[in-house]
Amino acid sequence: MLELRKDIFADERDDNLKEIGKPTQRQDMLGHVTATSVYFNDHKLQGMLHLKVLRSPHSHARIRRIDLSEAERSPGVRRIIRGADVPRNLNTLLSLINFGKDDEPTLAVDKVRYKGEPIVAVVAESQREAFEALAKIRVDYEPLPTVFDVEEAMKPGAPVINETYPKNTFTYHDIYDHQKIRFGDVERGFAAADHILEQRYQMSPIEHAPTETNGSIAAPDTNGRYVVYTSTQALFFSLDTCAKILDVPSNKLHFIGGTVGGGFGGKVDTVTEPLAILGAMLTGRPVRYMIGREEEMLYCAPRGAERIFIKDGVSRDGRILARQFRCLFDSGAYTRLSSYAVVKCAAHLPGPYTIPNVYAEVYCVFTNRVPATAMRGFGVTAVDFAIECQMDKLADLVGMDPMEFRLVNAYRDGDMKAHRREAKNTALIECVQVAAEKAKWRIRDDFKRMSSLKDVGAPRAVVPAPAPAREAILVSRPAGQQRTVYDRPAPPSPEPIRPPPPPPPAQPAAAPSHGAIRFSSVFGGRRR
Amino acid sequence: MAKLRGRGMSSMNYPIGMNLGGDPSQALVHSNPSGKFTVSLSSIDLGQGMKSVTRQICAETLGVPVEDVYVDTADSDTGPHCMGSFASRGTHRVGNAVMAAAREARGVMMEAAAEELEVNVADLETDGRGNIHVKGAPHRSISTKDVAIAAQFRQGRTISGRGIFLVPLSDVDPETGEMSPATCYAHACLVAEVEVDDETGEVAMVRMDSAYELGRALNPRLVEQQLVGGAWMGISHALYETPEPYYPDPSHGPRDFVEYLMPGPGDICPHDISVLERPAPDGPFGAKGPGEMCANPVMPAIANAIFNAVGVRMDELPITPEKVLRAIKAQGGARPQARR
Amino acid sequence: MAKTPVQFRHNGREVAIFVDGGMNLLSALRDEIGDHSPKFGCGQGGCGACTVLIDGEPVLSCITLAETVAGKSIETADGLKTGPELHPLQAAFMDNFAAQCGYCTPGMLMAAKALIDRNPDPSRVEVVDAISGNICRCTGYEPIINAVLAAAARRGERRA
Amino acid sequence: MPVTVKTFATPTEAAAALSDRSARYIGGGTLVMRALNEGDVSISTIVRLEDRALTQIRASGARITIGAGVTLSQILRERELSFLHAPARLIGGPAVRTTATVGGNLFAPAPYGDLAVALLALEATVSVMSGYGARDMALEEFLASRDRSPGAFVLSVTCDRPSSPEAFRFRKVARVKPKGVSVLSIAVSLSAVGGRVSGPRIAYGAMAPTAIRAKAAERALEGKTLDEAGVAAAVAAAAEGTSPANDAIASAWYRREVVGVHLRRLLLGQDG
Repeated sequence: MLELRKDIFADERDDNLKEIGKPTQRQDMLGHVTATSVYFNDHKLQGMLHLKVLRSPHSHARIRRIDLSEAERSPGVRRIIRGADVPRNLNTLLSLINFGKDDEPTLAVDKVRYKGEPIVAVVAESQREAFEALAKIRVDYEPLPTVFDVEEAMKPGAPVINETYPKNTFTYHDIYDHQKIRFGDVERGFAAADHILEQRYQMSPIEHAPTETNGSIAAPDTNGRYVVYTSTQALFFSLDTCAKILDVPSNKLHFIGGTVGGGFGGKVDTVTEPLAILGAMLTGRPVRYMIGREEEMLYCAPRGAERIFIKDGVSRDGRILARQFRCLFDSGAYTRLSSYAVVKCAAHLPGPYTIPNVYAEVYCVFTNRVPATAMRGFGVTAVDFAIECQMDKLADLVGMDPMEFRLVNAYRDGDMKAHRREAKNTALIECVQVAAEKAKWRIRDDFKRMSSLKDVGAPRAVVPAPAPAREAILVSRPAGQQRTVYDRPAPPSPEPIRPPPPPPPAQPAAAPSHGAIRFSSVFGGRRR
Repeated sequence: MAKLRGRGMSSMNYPIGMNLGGDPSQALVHSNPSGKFTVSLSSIDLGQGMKSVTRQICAETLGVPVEDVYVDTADSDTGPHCMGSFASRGTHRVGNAVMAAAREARGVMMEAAAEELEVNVADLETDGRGNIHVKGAPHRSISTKDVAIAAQFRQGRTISGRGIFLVPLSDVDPETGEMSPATCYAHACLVAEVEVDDETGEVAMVRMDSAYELGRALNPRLVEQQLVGGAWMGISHALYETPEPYYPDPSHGPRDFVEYLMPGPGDICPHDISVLERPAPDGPFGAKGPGEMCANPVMPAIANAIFNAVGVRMDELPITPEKVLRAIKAQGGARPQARR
Repeated sequence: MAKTPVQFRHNGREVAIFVDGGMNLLSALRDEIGDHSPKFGCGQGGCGACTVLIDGEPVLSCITLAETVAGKSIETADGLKTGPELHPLQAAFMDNFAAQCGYCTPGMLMAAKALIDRNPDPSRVEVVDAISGNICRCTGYEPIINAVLAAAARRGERRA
Repeated sequence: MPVTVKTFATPTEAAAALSDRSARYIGGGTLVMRALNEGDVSISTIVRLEDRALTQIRASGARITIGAGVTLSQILRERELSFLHAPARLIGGPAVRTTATVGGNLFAPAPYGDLAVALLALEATVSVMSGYGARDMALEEFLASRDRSPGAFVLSVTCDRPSSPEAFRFRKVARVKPKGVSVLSIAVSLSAVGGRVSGPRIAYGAMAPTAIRAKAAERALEGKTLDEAGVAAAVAAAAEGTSPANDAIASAWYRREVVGVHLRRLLLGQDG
């Protein structure tokens, strides 16, 4: 049941509009209930071929030899595609917005870095014949040591997974292995705190599981173009990715989509389109590449796992004085979009609360698992889980009601956030008040009277004095070793678990902050 | 054997649009000769209602009934560039682009109407039912159909408009992380009540109450779809889902919808939702976007409710019966906390 | 490849097609008949997007051997409307906003039809069981359950 | 090689065709069709048997024989088989139950095969057809040997109807409601003489590669009363002799940990 609380923020709205705010029926609903909405797979083309890929059975292995001789003679096979057939067989999705280095092949050539990585594609008259040909491909692997835990992957001497990033971490601003947030001085905050709470949180990967699997149909079109029916969530993003990988002008490709059977972030990666188009180019026939459900579940990018360490300093009266983060994003074997999620995560810290001292380091870490990608709440979901569990523990620690504890620390209009921008248009306080009322959760009257618009600014609006030059340390504690200190924080452990990063090189004044994440237009060429 | 109930809550915000901006979307709006409008986009509708919400934004801006607008999505030959459907950017970014295009088209439509009625454009207004008339003189009126015909065949005008919306890209300071990540944020607070079986570790949802602030709710039914479906996904993320049940050990991954656990229609619980609307200064009619953040508050609220019920902290997702049972045993039994 | 002739009723119409050995009913309907209303969601019998009715009973067309339907009567979501008139289930799904991406909807409708054809006045529990083999990733099921109950009620009124 | 479908009228012909290693017997199709869809190229021949006997249910006194081709929805329509309604209703959704057969369920790998669990507790016998002809064997023996005898298929299952509803109990523990695969399932058939349990038969699903009997728990329950104290010994022995797997649904540890809890609740008639 949903109710609109028109009484709140009423003076900020004009509710007398003719179409806006009306419960109008969806434009696509009739199509849905009559089963006439057209999804990519509902396009039937004459002489359509079927594409299936051979996937690696190993999580990490060198490819010594690929023998296709028997498969090529298999009935119904029209073409077998190898990495060498892909014009530009190395890409990273965000190269379109000039962020990160090309690190992922369309088809693996010398090495496989996760179980299920595509190595060879078979294009055949029927799915059955494609499957039969796949079964006849012989690949000689040399298994390599694997690493599946983010902290193991970051240790010196860990197996190098993705040679583009030899330290198994993505590179930020050309110099750092993580994204920083520095706001105030957490050590000062911890020193002033009555309680310190240091905790570890973990989210496992999550599969998007849309009812329609990823897929596309590519066909030669009139006048030398190719038409592509696709399940993509981002039409031009996929089109430009294909134009780059296939090294063709973007106007040679005509992408049609727009009605998609659920995505949730899992249909951005453009994994089927390049091979379907290449298949159509090499055979001159329409080619369908639809991911099977088992493939989608096991070998298509999930929401990546995250491990999060939080250390908080809180005063007896329930004010959070300092909050320190160490977040490790499990990107799997390739970057995909995790590098972006890391920066979004950093921007989100320390959550919707006003805390004078914040310190964070957020890492994109490579492991030998299926590459991770975007999903609903990308970069925020796991850290919000960690922060809100932590908030509940802190409330418990200081003996406050969890609702009231949040209200005390909630950000309001005019507060300064850790990324050094003023908070505007906030409404956390009102949401807490309404939820409490709705759930008949009793909070005291003075908390009911609080407002996102009242008692704002003043000390909460300034950027606090920075910390003296030292790296604060947050020890990564193994699971089950959660720590609470009731007096003063323990001194930082002598050995930082990561070597301190080198100082940033001097920059010419004119240049933009080096490697700052810089989006050219999606059509823009690469700058580096 | 005991089944113990507990309540927990969480509150949070969520940034609207791609982090740091730099994610443009374009829209084209044009009228056919009888005053029916088409919105051309390359934006994707994957169920969230992109076609429907942009249709309402276009109709409102033009001042015509929603039935007179049709949204055509996702053809790279006819739809101008859009960054894509992700990062809760559809309503905010694409909505703004459609609004800009519709505004331009409306300008031409009003000029054409002014010429037909031989009045000053400034004196005209739309009635939202397909007519344009002189302010204060409803009888001096012309239908949008007649305006379109006149514009097309007599005046030689094209009733059309182009729109783009771009939040300029922000830099990120490598040393401090100073940046401008987003222009507006949605907000939420959710209370979850659960029942925990202290002998099996099974957690059952009892009910949820929530408040979401989403800027203007452009269409309350679409907002409800997102919030109800999103909360279901939140329960699923909290208690069921993962392709790696023994993470970081990658073995035993689910292969199908039977092994990949998600709540069934028999696992859902009542959910009462309040929607608050604090308009975003730069949102289309103040809208933000509910698409992503709706699942997030459920996970910690459930974890906190489990603590309230049996006194164990669940710091790892998903919270399986095994994890709950191990924690209860490690604690030497359930320790119910103060009832809320 | 050896083809086998199969004749059956498709939404009330006699049809005859040739199928490959081992072809499933979903492919037969989509590729040979051209009825795209049943959807491929898994090919494993796990999602229900391909649900059709055979002689009134719900089945998963992706795990049904095409040649076993010879002489039988098959209903798909494509045949739900009578002329321009929506089936009460379709109308109720619209009223209740019971679809988002729409991909599971054809299967949901057929699973629900199998129920209310047999049981005109189902309880909520019976509705939940009827759609329990159909995955929806968007709606959280609640609007779908409400839609099926509403459709049954509406039909009841019609009869009364 | 394309797939060929061969349809036969008699078990003997079907059995002969199944001597080909690339041939598979198809019942309802839930296992074989899925394998084909997923690209299992080891199957090139599908063997179908169209024999009316396969879909018949024959009752004589307490003895009841169920054709292997009887579907789960058929079971649910059959009042004679009300004792099997609980397990049948908890398998798949309605569309799966329309096609899934009794015979097929006996071949389903753990954690599937809940009907086999029920039949095992009822000490059912199965009529198994192979190249050597048809022979009857105890279900327990069949389950133990089924993976070693390719080409064999089931013609029918026979068991005694329980004397009363209390004499046969079934519980399926699943994460997803109302339809989910088993964390584990338990079937108990017992008779009580003067309030004391006699000759209890307890079967588990998902506690071993196939459905198994819980012999230790059975012994511990013999002669006891059905109350907290009476079932305590059986509950304590519940996990004895089991070898559950770690899978996507639950870990072996968890299954062992809770099997006793669910056995106790089943024996005491508690829900949840």
